Parts: sequence; structure tokens; C-alpha cells
Amino acid sequence: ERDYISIVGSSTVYPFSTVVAERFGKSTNFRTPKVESTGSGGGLKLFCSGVGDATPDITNASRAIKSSEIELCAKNGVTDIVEVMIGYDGIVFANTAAAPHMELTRKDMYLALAKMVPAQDGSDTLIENPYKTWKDVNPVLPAKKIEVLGPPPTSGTRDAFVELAMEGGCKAFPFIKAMKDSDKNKYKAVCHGLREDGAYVEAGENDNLIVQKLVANPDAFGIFGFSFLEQNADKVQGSTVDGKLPTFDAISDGSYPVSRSLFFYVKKAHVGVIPGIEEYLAEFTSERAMGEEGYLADKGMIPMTDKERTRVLKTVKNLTPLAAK
Amino acid sequence: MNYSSLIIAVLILLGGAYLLGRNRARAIASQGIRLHSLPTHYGALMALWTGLPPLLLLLIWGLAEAPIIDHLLIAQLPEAIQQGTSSEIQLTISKVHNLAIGAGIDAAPELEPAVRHLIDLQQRTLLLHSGMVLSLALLGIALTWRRIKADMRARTEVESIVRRLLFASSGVAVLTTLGILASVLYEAWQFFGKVSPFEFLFGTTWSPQVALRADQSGSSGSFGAVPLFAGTLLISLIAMFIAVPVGLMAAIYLSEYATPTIRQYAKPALEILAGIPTVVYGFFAALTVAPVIRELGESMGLAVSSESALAAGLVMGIMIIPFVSSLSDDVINAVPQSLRDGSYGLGATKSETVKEVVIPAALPGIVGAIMLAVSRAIGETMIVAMAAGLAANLTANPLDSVTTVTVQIVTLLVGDQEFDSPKTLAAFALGLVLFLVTLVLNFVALKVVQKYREQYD
Amino acid sequence: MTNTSMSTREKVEKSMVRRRAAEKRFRVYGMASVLFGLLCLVGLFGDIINKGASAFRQTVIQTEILIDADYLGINKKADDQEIRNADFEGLIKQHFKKLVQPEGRSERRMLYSMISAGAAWQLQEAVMLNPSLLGQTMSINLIADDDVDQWFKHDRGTELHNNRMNETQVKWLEQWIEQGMLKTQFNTLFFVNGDSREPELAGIRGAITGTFLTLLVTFLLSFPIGVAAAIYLEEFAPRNKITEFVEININNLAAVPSITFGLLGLAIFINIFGVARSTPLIGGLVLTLMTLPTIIISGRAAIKAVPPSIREAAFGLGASKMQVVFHHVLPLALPGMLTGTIIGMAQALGETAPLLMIGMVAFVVDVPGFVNDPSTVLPVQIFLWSDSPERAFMERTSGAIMVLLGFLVTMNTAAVMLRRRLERRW
Amino acid sequence: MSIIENHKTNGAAFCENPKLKARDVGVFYGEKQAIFDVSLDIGANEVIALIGPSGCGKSTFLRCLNRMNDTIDICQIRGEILLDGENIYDPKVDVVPLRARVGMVFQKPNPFPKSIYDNVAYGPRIHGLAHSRVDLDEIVEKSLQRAGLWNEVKDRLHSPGTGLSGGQQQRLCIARTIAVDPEVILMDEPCSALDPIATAKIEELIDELRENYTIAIVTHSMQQAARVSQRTAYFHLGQLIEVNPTDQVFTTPQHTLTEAYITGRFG
Amino acid sequence: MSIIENHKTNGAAFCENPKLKARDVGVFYGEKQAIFDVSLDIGANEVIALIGPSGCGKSTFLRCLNRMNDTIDICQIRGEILLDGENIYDPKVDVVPLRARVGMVFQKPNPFPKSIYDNVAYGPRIHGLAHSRVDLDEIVEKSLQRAGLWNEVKDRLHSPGTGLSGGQQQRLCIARTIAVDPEVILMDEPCSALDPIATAKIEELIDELRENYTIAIVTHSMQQAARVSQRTAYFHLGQLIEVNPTDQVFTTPQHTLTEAYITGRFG
Ligand SMILES: Nc1ncnc2c1ncn2[C@@H]1O[C@H](COP(=O)(O)OP(=O)(O)OP(=O)(O)O)[C@@H](O)[C@H]1O
Ligand SMILES: Nc1ncnc2c1ncn2[C@@H]1O[C@H](COP(=O)(O)OP(=O)(O)OP(=O)(O)O)[C@@H](O)[C@H]1O
Ligand SMILES: [Mg+2]
Ligand SMILES: [Mg+2]
Ligand SMILES: O=P([O-])([O-])[O-]
Repeated sequence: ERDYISIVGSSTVYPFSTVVAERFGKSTNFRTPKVESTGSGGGLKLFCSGVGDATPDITNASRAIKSSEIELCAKNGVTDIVEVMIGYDGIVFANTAAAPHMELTRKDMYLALAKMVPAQDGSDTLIENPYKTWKDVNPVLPAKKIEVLGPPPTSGTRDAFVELAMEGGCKAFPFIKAMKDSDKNKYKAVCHGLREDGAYVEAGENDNLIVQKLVANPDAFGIFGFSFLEQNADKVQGSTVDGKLPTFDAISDGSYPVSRSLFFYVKKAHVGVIPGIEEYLAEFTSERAMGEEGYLADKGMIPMTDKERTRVLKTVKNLTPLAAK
Repeated sequence: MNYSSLIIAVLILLGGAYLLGRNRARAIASQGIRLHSLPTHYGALMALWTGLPPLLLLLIWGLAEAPIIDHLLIAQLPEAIQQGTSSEIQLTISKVHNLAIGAGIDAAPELEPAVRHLIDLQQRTLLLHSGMVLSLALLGIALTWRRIKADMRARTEVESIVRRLLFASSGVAVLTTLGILASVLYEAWQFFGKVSPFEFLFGTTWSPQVALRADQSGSSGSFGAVPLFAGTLLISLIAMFIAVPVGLMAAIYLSEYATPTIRQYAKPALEILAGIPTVVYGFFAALTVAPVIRELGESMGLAVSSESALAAGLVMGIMIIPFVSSLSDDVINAVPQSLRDGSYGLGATKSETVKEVVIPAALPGIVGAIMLAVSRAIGETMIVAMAAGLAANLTANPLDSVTTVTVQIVTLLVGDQEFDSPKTLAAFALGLVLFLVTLVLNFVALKVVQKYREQYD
Repeated sequence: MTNTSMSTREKVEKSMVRRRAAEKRFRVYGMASVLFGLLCLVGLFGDIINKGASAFRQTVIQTEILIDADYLGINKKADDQEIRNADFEGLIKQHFKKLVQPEGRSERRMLYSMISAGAAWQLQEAVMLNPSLLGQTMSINLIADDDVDQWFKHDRGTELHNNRMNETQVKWLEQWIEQGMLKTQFNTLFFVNGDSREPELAGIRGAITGTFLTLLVTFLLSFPIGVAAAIYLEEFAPRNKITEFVEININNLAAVPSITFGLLGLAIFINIFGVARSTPLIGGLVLTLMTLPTIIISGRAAIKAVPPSIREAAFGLGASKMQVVFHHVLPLALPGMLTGTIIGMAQALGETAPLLMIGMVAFVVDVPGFVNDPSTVLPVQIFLWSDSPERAFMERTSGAIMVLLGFLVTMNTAAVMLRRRLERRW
Repeated sequence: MSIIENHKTNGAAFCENPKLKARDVGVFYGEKQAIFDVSLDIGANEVIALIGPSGCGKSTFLRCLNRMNDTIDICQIRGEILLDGENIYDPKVDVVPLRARVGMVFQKPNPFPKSIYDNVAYGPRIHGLAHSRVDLDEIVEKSLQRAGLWNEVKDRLHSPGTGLSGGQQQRLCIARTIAVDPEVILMDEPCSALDPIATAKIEELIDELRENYTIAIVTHSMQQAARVSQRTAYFHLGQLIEVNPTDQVFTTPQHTLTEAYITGRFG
Repeated sequence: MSIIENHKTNGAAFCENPKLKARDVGVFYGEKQAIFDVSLDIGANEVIALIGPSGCGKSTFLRCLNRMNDTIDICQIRGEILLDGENIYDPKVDVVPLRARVGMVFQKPNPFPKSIYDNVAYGPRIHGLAHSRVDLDEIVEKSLQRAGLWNEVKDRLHSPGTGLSGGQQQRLCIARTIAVDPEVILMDEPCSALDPIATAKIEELIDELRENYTIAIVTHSMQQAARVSQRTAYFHLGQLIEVNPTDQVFTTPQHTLTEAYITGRFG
């Protein structure tokens, strides 16, 4: 007999989802929703486990739902799922503010962090990554040891980083790009494989910890979400990627190349059963929350363009389920 | 009456039953008849029969009430919904519940009968189950009252009930084990359908990154768990290297050397170390200890990775000190003074007495304490995740970064996952294997203790 | 023979140099170990207190504000719902706009971002309590935004500063400081509020209550069951393969990674028995399973340490097994059992991982009233805050850790005092 | 050793009015046999002394008589022991009332880590022998008096029993046993820690108790055996060599081993 | 009680060639005084018997002589005790070699939870008395033989000492003490758990030891005191009433209390 909204899912969306939940709880007569941080996959698993008040009404995700998950949902009687995109999360590559600022290209990142890189002789062969310092990668960079603290394979942030930064970099090599058509698997392996010789350090999912580790170790770089950069601008600085600094505007207009979309999914069947779901959706998609100057932007979420938002608003208003799209 | 007031009512009845039983027995005894057992035994028996069945009923009722009510509700739903799928029914019932408490959803006239029925049902069941519970309690009183006779073996009966309760308690541990096995076995089984157990157990590369999304990298991932076990071993060894000597020496100092006042304060102070949240230790290891180690190592010309097994192990060692110190202190304290006297009387120094007489006498308990500490070290996650990283290196160098089984379990289960991908299932397989490995370890430890256990007195 | 005797004495004397040194060393090792442990404790505490002490103070802006009934569109007879719907936020914005006269949209935004969202709720609450304030000017300490709070407490006058306060804002702040408007006060909200996403409004009351309820469930289940199991296994169980298996099993459970208990709780309690997620009840059940092995193992060690002669004496008087156990063995073993309980409960108090699986790693604003209300616990709160981007959550994390440690110390002190009363050497 | 192989107990192992009857009792500690086929009657209202060299099994045999051996895991018993004609090793028998009827004083004093008062009051309490506090006080006082300890401890009844001297502890244990008012009392060297005066008191007590109770006493003192017992049983390496009226054992022992032992020419 | 107030010890408390001298020794357990101003010499190569009713302070006094009382927290000592003229309570004195020189056998046998062999070898090992395994074997065997235990345990030297019978345990403790080859041996009722034969062996041992050692023995057996000791000290309620050559004490006791005690007319 649950009379409050139950939300699960992504730890990346959690900070945004909770602000909305709190405002919603304070400004309406409904109880404040309960928001669990379970990770995108964990959230979807719970979400898809069935309908009824023992299951969550909404799940947050830092990636789009997968077809296998839609099938699982369907198998358990969860059919009408409404997808709501909420904005973007920039992924930054940063080091301590005390050290010199870095200007990188995606190619540099690829060469510095990939497991397999093109041989230095310029031939179209791949070798184990031999680079020890940034200077080895690109002569204009400083001769500092490559040491990058980043999220583990299970993290959505890492997926996005690998896909957007690394793959973007490896595409710069024509013979690798060609692989995409000939041997897709190999292409992915080459572009997405991070080195495992200690240059890339898997450092858990606590981004604050990474920030503080960077402060303690001037040589190290870290990969984490934009909001942490914003809040710690005195301690760490975001490296330029392909000539773009990770700023609010650059991410929002899409010119900063490494960012990903954030979503949540609503169980349509619960609307009208669990009180307040529609009102929560309304709050989330309102101008004061999601708008360009909304409070979500204050919390570090990068808002969508107006066009995108109009589409989202329509979906929410009609509660258009996924399949019907 | 709601649950808590019912429980209180039963407890009051139970107390009354005790007095009643005891007084009845006393009354019989005062007629000069010799009782089989003490009056208090009759009281206790009466209390047990008064309290246990109703509390058991309450428990079962609590578990069964919701499904039964829901079942009864279905009959009241509109035909159309009754014909629907089970999820539709489920939803409607949720809705009826929320309507019944007036939780602010739009009213639905077709559900009105069901809502009224629910409110009615809830009132009636409340009455019913309070009635049943209380009458069961009274029944217990009445029946036991009639049974109380001089030759009734109240003590034997009480003891056999208590014995069963004790037995059931130890059964909880076994059930937990079965539960754990049950909750990991299915998924582990599925995992071994996808990855060969041989590769899993003997493979030396751990890289669980398999495609979670259709458009993700297609590398098949490798699931060789050896580096994880090696990492667990390495970190636990480092932790034990700190915790065992420090903990044991602290225990010895506190129980044999320190003044009672020092012991009185130092022992609980050390125990606090066990309760500091592991997040705090994690920060401490990652931000205080690790940089120090790195700088020290680098000043000596050693290559130290910024996330080292050493940092995590050291801090974990600190955390488990109290497991060794406090539990050992207790067993050391329990060694009879006469043994110490025997040794002192021969001219042994305190340290000789401790090493030769006290420790051997307390050995089983000390080994138990150490095993508990080892267990805790093996099971610890947060510190390693924060300070030793997640990279599965197969190395014996404490200055390298390693990862442990538990850290992998947690990252696999907490990070992004997919219910049927080997990446997620691997967590369950790891859990199962870890469970079996520690089982063997404990078996060995038990055998060792049995061999060396020496009874004193 | 006198010769031999002399030589014995000489031998002893000769050995004394070495042994005295060994004795001294041993003693020093012991003392060093205790000191090491205590130093670690002091170091950790010092670090936390150093980081977290400032969490107990909150920056406020003292101001005289007119509660403009017309602007709010409500009158003195307004009910709570109407008051709730009134735009207090706008009122505050109006007020501050008048105060500093920002130029243009961006400066207005800067200004508004300096006042906490809680300020509007503060006013709202004041009016709800006392509708007669409508239309009057009241003096109130409005909560400042966390960025202002951080700036005022830590960054004022330093170069190093995350650019969350720009020059204009600093100018206004300096002005307020001059006027005596900006000051810090004891952070009561930290203790009376539930969780919030606004650091300046975030409090630990919900987490503390959740922790208390969770630990209560844990203790009420694990202590009796643990003690009973220890007694059964040590005193009643027949010595055979099965007992041995159970013993190994329990030892093994202690090594099971805590998250596994979360999986178990999810599979058994939530999925089969239908216990609600995210409640102290399910948390307590899971932590009970985790704590039990510690209590059972230490309990058994304590029972083993009771000398057999005491049992014999009681048996010889015709005490039944049960009486021997409950009258003699248990009282002597209780201190040891308490130690296990103290450590086990302390461990439960600091645990996060298993709670992840059962939905306690959650944002819960309302303070739980009973064991079946959604709630979170202190370590989880700490874990969540420590992973929040807002800088101000850092000191609150440490503040919450201090509270947790306070909780721990209180809990341990009670248990330790009990243990001390029960302890005796024989 | 060959002299005692396939032995038969000499003398009169059986008596007319037996309270306790042991029949072919054999006791094993694991592999090791400590008692071999002992058959012996202990008559009502008699004091029987068990004597024999150290380690011959006196304590072991004594412990069989109230099933105290049950508490030693590795201890196994064969044969039967009948108390008032009922086999105490019958599975139906409850050891609790049995031990209340057959009390025991142990070789090593083992007071509970409780107060002196509580040590003595424990038995009466668990058996419900006192109906009121006053009753209990009386039982405690009387028992302590009979054990000759009252004067020494009456001012500190509530200080711990473990703080007493060795002899005081032993007397406390005796007081504790008689407080339960058993029918049979088994005493394992009750006076070994006692001075002559205390010993005399205990011997007096034994004499006094004999009127109503049956007593088996293990002692190393021939004099004591001679003073207090009516019959004496001589054990050797787990075998019951000879049982006879006490004066007869000490004046005209039947078996050479008995003779060797009592004249101290042994070994 | 008035008869012993402000007492002076009767007889010859001092001797010519004292090994140990106690001067005005008073012992307190917390508030309670257990020994009152005892002054007594124990001569070299003599056996002194300490007798007296249970609880009179014999054990307490004995434990003062090698500072075993140090291990009891609440125990406080006044006065001085000199070993070969040196005050053993001097803060400079190390109790460890002191206790090696003044060995002790306790009233309750307390074997270590180790093997029989290790029980005996413990002392020589820690004091470094044996240079080799063979040496040690020899010491162990000799000590066990002297304590009359060798034959009974020689086949199970490596089984635990706690599995022995009461008397065997006591002899093991004696063997353990003499293995350290102390100058003074303090024995607290060493034979109380022993049968006459074992007792005789221990008495023989005491006789033999006397040639080289000084021995103080607490006993409840007048006969034993008479057999083994040269002088006898009679304690009463913490006071040393009388010290005299043993035969004199038993034939012509000086003090009425002594007389009452030895004739058993006491109390
Ligand atoms: N718990 C035990 N485990 C193994 N053997 C034992 C145990 N108790 C006694 N024994 C052995 O059984 C034999 C008989 O022992 P028991 O204690 O009955 O001797 P006893 O006649 O009482 O000797 P004492 O006069 O020295 O007390 C001895 O050889 C002893 O070592
Ligand atoms: N640890 C202690 N704490 C308190 N009082 C004690 C302690 N040990 C002994 N006493 C008391 O000191 C007095 C002397 O005790 P002690 O053990 O010296 O007597 P004893 O002469 O050896 O008697 P016994 O022949 O019975 O062994 C007794 O009254 C005893 O109760
Ligand atoms: Mg015996
Ligand atoms: Mg004594
Ligand atoms: O928790 P995430 O799925 O957003 O990484």
C-alpha cells in the first residue's frame, strides 16, 4: 500500500532526480518520492520486474533502455514505458589546478589510453600501447607520465567516454575507420579497449574521491562528470578537448564532444494508481526545473535545446509509450 | 488493535500467565504436596504456552494477511478487470488500496464497491486476528492451568521447549547459508553456462567488459578469476600483518600489563575502530596513506602505483585490530589465574608466562578471533575499492594496484548491469566461489584448532 | 651438589640479562600496539573533526522583510494549502532585488542564487504558524545558499576559491557583512531536517532515526538468536559431523562479503516474504544475518573459556543442563558475548554495501516513524553525501561521520559499562 | 601386573540392604579403560571408604555413581548401577533428580564465582527446598555450621566464595552439597585440604549424616578411613581388589596388594 | 580471642644460620588483615613445617616468601623478608630470579595445559638450565623420578598434563618445581591429594632435598610435620603463635592454643 512515488536507477541521474523529488514534495500535497541509487542497469532490472506497488514507478538511466530490457519488461507485464530524456551530462578530462593546463585532442586520448594503437612506423599494424609519457603521444604535450584515474567498466560514464572520446580519436586513423565496415568487432575492440598496464587506473565510482586524488597527485588526470568540475573549479581544471573547454555552453550546444544523454522511464500503468506521478513529471519537465536557467542546470545538468525539450514535453503530456514512437 | 499494541497485550498476558502458573504451583505446594519442579518452572511453562503460539500466529498472519486480503478483493472488482491479466489485477488492487487511504488519486466509481469492501475487510480482519491472537493466549493459559499438577514435569517441559528454541536459533545460521547458496546458485549456474568453469577458476586475465549494449564493443571479455583471488590474498595478508601482531600484543598488554583503569578505557576505545564507517577508512587510505606511501616509495626509487595494495591493506589492518584485540583479550582474561601463578612460581617472567602458558591456553579463542578478523578482511569492500583500485593485476607486489573478489562483486552489481550478461552473472559466480573457498579455509582452521585445543582448569 | 646449585643460580642470573630485555621489549611492543591503535583512532577522529566541525555552523542573512499579503495573494484566513501555493520565493526575490538593485537579468540570477531555496520555506512556515504576520514586516535569519555559506566560512579573503562566487556577488556580500547582515549561527537544521539536495537544508534526523530503528531490529534479533545459537552449539549440540559442519558454516558466514547478505535479503525477504524495500525492518533483517556470525563465534569462544569445574560443581548439585547453562555458564560468558555484540553492532552501524541491494541507498526526506517506513541510515547518508558534487556536502559528510561516531561511542559505552559489571577473573 | 589379571574381588562386595548397587561397571576414557568390571554394593546408612593408590580410578568410580561422568565427552560406561533398585543409566532416568539425591563433593574445591551465601543457597534454590528467604537463610546457616565454616564466614556471607582459603573453599563445597539434603553423598577426598580440626569436624559430620544418609568417601588417609567408615574398598589400577569391613581390611587384609598398600610397602 | 591479642611469638622464631628471615610481616587483603607481625627465620638446609587451622594464613605467609602475593591486586605487604640477607621486597629486586631461587608448589595442583614433558621442561627451558635436548630429557626424567611419577607417566610423556588424576597432577607440579633446582622450596600442602605411598615418596624426597635446600612446608597432617620437619611453626588467625623444634612442639607445646590444636581439642 504505497502512497508515494518510488524511483530507482542511475547514480548519475540521482542528484537531479532528487532535487526534483524534493521540490515536488515541498510544493505539493503529495509525499516526497523515494529515490534509490541503484545504477542504470540495476534500476531497469527492478523496474522491469513487474507492476504493482512493490515495483518502482520510475527508473533513471544514464543510457537508453536496451531491447533486451524492453523484452524483460514485457515478459513481466510492464508494457507501456514512457521514455523521458532530461538533458546531458558532460564528461571531463581534468587535472589539478596546480599543474599546467592540458590541451588535448581525442586522438591524443586514444593514443594515450588505448590498449592497442597503430605502430609508430606509420604502417597499418596495431601494437600494444608503448607510450609512457604524454610527450611520447604527442610532442607538443609535456613529458609527464601518463596516469589517468577513471571509472570501472561497469560505469556508464566509462561507456560514454570510451565511445565518444576514444572512438572519436581512433577514427582519425583511416585504416581503423575502415575496419568499422570490414570487421566491426575488431574495430570496437581497438577503439574501446583501455590499456591495462597501469596507465589507466580504475578508481571506483566516487567522483569526489577522484577529484581529491588529483589534488594529491599533480601528474594524474581524472575522468568524471561535469558537475564535479563545476563544483571544484578551484581545485581541478578541465582539459581542452579538440579545442573546446568543457563549459556549460560548449556542452549544451554540442561543440564539446564528450557528453551523453540522461533519461528516465515511467511505468504508464502506474499513473493513476500511485498518487502524484503526473505531477512529478510536470515538475521535472517544467521550465523552472529543466529550463535553461532551471534549478537542474544549477546542479550541473546540461539542459537540452528548446527543440528537444518541446518534443519531450509532448511525450510527457501524452504519456506516449516507447513502442508507439 | 495494531501489531505493536497486540504484541504488548500478548506480553502482558505472558507476564500474567507466569505469575498465575507460579502461584498455582505454590498453592499446590503449600498443601504439603511435593512438586516435581520449582514453582517458577510452572510459571515459565505457562508463560511460554501463553506467549509462543500467539506470537507465532502473529508472524504467520503478518506474512499471509496481504495476499489473502488481496485475494478477497479480486472478487469485488468489476468483471472486466477480473478477466484481465494478472498485472492488471495487481494494479487495480494497488489502486483500490490507495483509494481506500484517500491518497489523492482520481476517484474511480467502478472501484467503489471494492474500496468499501477493503475498508470493511481491514476492520474485520483486525478484529478477527486480534481476537484470535488473544484467545490463543487465553487458551494457552487455560490449558496449562489445567495441566498443572504436582507430578507434572514442568521443568523438563520448559527445558525441552527452550532447547528447541536454542536449536532453532542455531538453525538460523544454517538457513542463512542455504539462503545464500540459493540466491547465488541459479545465477552462478547460468554464468558457468556461458563461461567455462575452468577458464573462470584458472584463467589469469580478468576483464569483464563485455558488450552491454548492442552497439558497444564486442570483445568477448575474459573471466579468469585468479588475479582477484591473488589480490584478495595479498590485501588480506597485509591486513593480517598489521592486525594480528598489533591486536594480539594490545590484547596481551591490556589483560596482563595495563592497570585496570587503562584497560577499562583503552579496550572500548580500540573497539571504536571496528565501527568507523568503511567510507571513512576508504578516504583515509586513498587520500592520506596512499600518497605517503607513494612519496616514500618514490624517494627510495621504487615504482609505486598511486593505488596500492599496501595502502588498502594497512588501513584495513587498522580497522580489524579490535577484532583481534578485544576478542583475544576476553579469552586471555578467562585463563585461570592459577595457571599464571604456576608459571610465576617457577620464576617465569610475565612475557614468558604469556607466551608459554597463557597464549597456548587461550589459543582456540585467539584463533577464532583471528579467523573472524581474516574473514572481515576478505569480506571488506569499500577500502579496497577506494584505495587499491579496481584493476585486476596478477602480482605479488604490494606497491601495485590490485583488486579483490568482493570489490568486483560490488562493482559488477552496483554498476551498470544486465540481468543475463555474463558480466553481471560473474558477480554471483564470484560470490559462490568465494563462499566455497572460505568454507575450505575454515574447515582447515577448525581442524587445526581441534588438534591444538587444550582444556585447562 | 652445592656447586650445582650455585651454578643453577648463576645460570638463572646469566639468563636474566636476556630475559629482562625480552620482557622489556615485550612490554614495549604491547604498549606500542595499544598506542598505535589509539593513535589511529585519534588521527581519524582529528581528521574528521577538523573537516566536519564547520558543518555545525550555518551562514544566515538577517533581514527585515515585509510579508506582502497582496503580493502573495492570500489573506489571514488562508488555509495551509493556500499558503503552500503562495509564491514566497517571489516575495524574497522582490525583497532582495530592492535591497541591492541588481542590473539586468544575469545579475538578478546571481543575486537569487545566493539565497537558499529553504528561505521561502522558512517564510512559509512562519506564516503558517502565525498567519497574523501577513502584511507585517518581520525580522528573520534567512538561510544563505551553500555557496555563500562556503565562501563566508572558508573562502572569504582567500585567492583560492571555486568560482561559484563572482566579483559582483562578493561585493554584495562584503556590503552585507558591513551591515552586520551576514553571520553564522548554530546549524539546527542539520539535526532536525531529513535529507535534502540543498546542502544548507540537508539534515541527518531521518538517517539517525533510520539508524536507530535499523539497529534496534538488528539487536533485538541478533543478540538473542546469536547467544541462543552459541549456547546450543557449545552446550547442547551432540559432537558430530553435523555440528562440525554447522560450526564451519558459521565461521564461513563471517567471511561472506556483506553485499551477499544484501542479495540474500533481496531474494528471500523482499521477493519471497514481501517485506517492503528501503525500510529499517528489511535493513535490520539483513544486518542481523551479517552480525549473527560475529556474535555466535565470540559467544562460543566465551562459553569455551568457562572452566569445566564450575559446570561440574553445578551438575554435582543436581542442576539440570539448562540450569547450569543459564545460572553459571552464561553469566561468566556474557562479557565475551557482549564484546562480540559490540563489535558486530559497530560493524552493522558502519555498513553500506548490503543496504544497496535492499533499497536503503535512497533519497528519503521524511523522517521514518516506525520500522516499516522508508528510510536510510547514517553510513548510507555519508556514502551518498560523499559522492555529491556540491562542495558543501564535504563538510556535512564529515559532520555526519562525527554524529555517527557519537552514536557509536554512546552505544559502546552503554555496552562496555554493562560488560565491566559482568566481568570477573577466577 | 599379572597378579591381578582376571581377578575376582575379594571379600564381601555385596551387602544386605544396599542403597546403591554397581554391577560389572567398566569405564573408558576414549580408548583407555580406567575401571574394570567393578561390582560393589553400598549399603543404606553406611559409610564406605574407597582407597587405593593415586590414579587407580577411585574418583572415576565415584563419579559413575551419580553420572557425573556424563559430563566428560570421551567417557564411556558399561554395566549397571542401581539406586534403590533402579538403574540410573536407564535412558528414562532424569539425571537432575538423580544428582539431587546423590550429591558430590569434588576432589578440587570448585566454588562458584558467586558469593558464599549464593554458593550454598544455589542447590536449595534450584530444587525449591526453601519456601521463603528466611527458610533459605536458615538452610545456608545450618549447612555452613555443619561444615564447620559458619564462624569464619558469617561476617562476609556476601563476599565471593573464590576469595576463601583452600580449606575454607573445600568446606564451602561440603556445605553446598549437604544444603541439598541428598540421600547419598559422594565425597572425593573431602578433607585433603583441611586441617585436623576441620577434618575432625567433617568426620563428625559424616558420622552424624550416616544416620540418615549413605556415604561413599575417597580418602588417602588410612586413619580417616578407619575412623569414619564401616566398610573399605581397595582399588588398584582400575580393579576392585578387596572389599571388607574396615577393621578387617586394616587388620587382616585378604589380598596381598591390599596389605602392601596399607602397610605402605607398596610399589 | 583475647588470649592472643598483643601476642609475642613463643619459642625460637630465630635461628643461627637463616636462609630466609621474615621480620614483622603483615599482610592485608584489601581492608582485611590476614597476617599480623610475623617474624620468623627459616634456616639453611632445614625443613620447617607451617601448621595451623584452615584460613589462619599459612598459604598467605608462604606466598609472601617468594612474592607470589604480588599477583593478587588487593594484596598489600608490610615488614621485610630477607633471602640471604637481602630484602626481597626491595624495589630493586627482580622477582623473576627470586622465584627461580624460591620455588613453590601450590595447594591446588595447577598443571599447564601442555604435555607432561613440557610441564616439567618449562622451568629449565625458560631459565636456560639445559644446554641440549639430552640435558633437558635428563632433567625431566630425574625430576619426575624424584617426584615419584616417572613410572606412571613415562609412556605418555607427551600426553597432556591435565589428563592426569588429582594426585598425579600434584606430583607433576612438584616435579616441575624441583626441575628448576631452587634453593628454597615452598610447599603448600603438597601431599594433600596423595595416597600414602606417593606421600611417602614425597616425604623421602623432602628428606633428600634437605641436604642442599631449604624447605618450608604447609601441612595439615601432624604426622607428616613430625616425620619431615626439624622445626614447626604454629599459626593462628594470622598470628605466629609458636615456633619450636618439631618434637618439642608435638610433645611439649608452649602455648595453650598450640596444644589445643595438636591434640585436636580445638574450637
Ligand atoms: N578426563 C580424563 N581423561 C583421560 N583420562 C583420565 C581422565 N580422568 C582420569 N583419567 C585417568 O583415569 C585413571 C583414573 O583416574 P582417577 O581420577 O579416577 O584416579 P584417582 O583414583 O581418583 O586418583 P587420585 O587419588 O590421584 O585422585 C588415571 O589413570 C587418570 O589418568
Ligand atoms: N585472594 C584473597 N582475597 C581475600 N581474602 C583472601 C584471599 N586469599 C586468602 N584470603 C583470606 O586470608 C585468610 C588466610 O588465607 P590462607 O589462604 O592464607 O589460609 P590457609 O592458612 O592457607 O588456609 P587453608 O589451610 O585452608 O589453605 C583467610 O581468611 C582467607 O579467607
Ligand atoms: Mg581422584
Ligand atoms: Mg592454604
Ligand atoms: O549509475 P550509472 O548507470 O549512471 O553509472
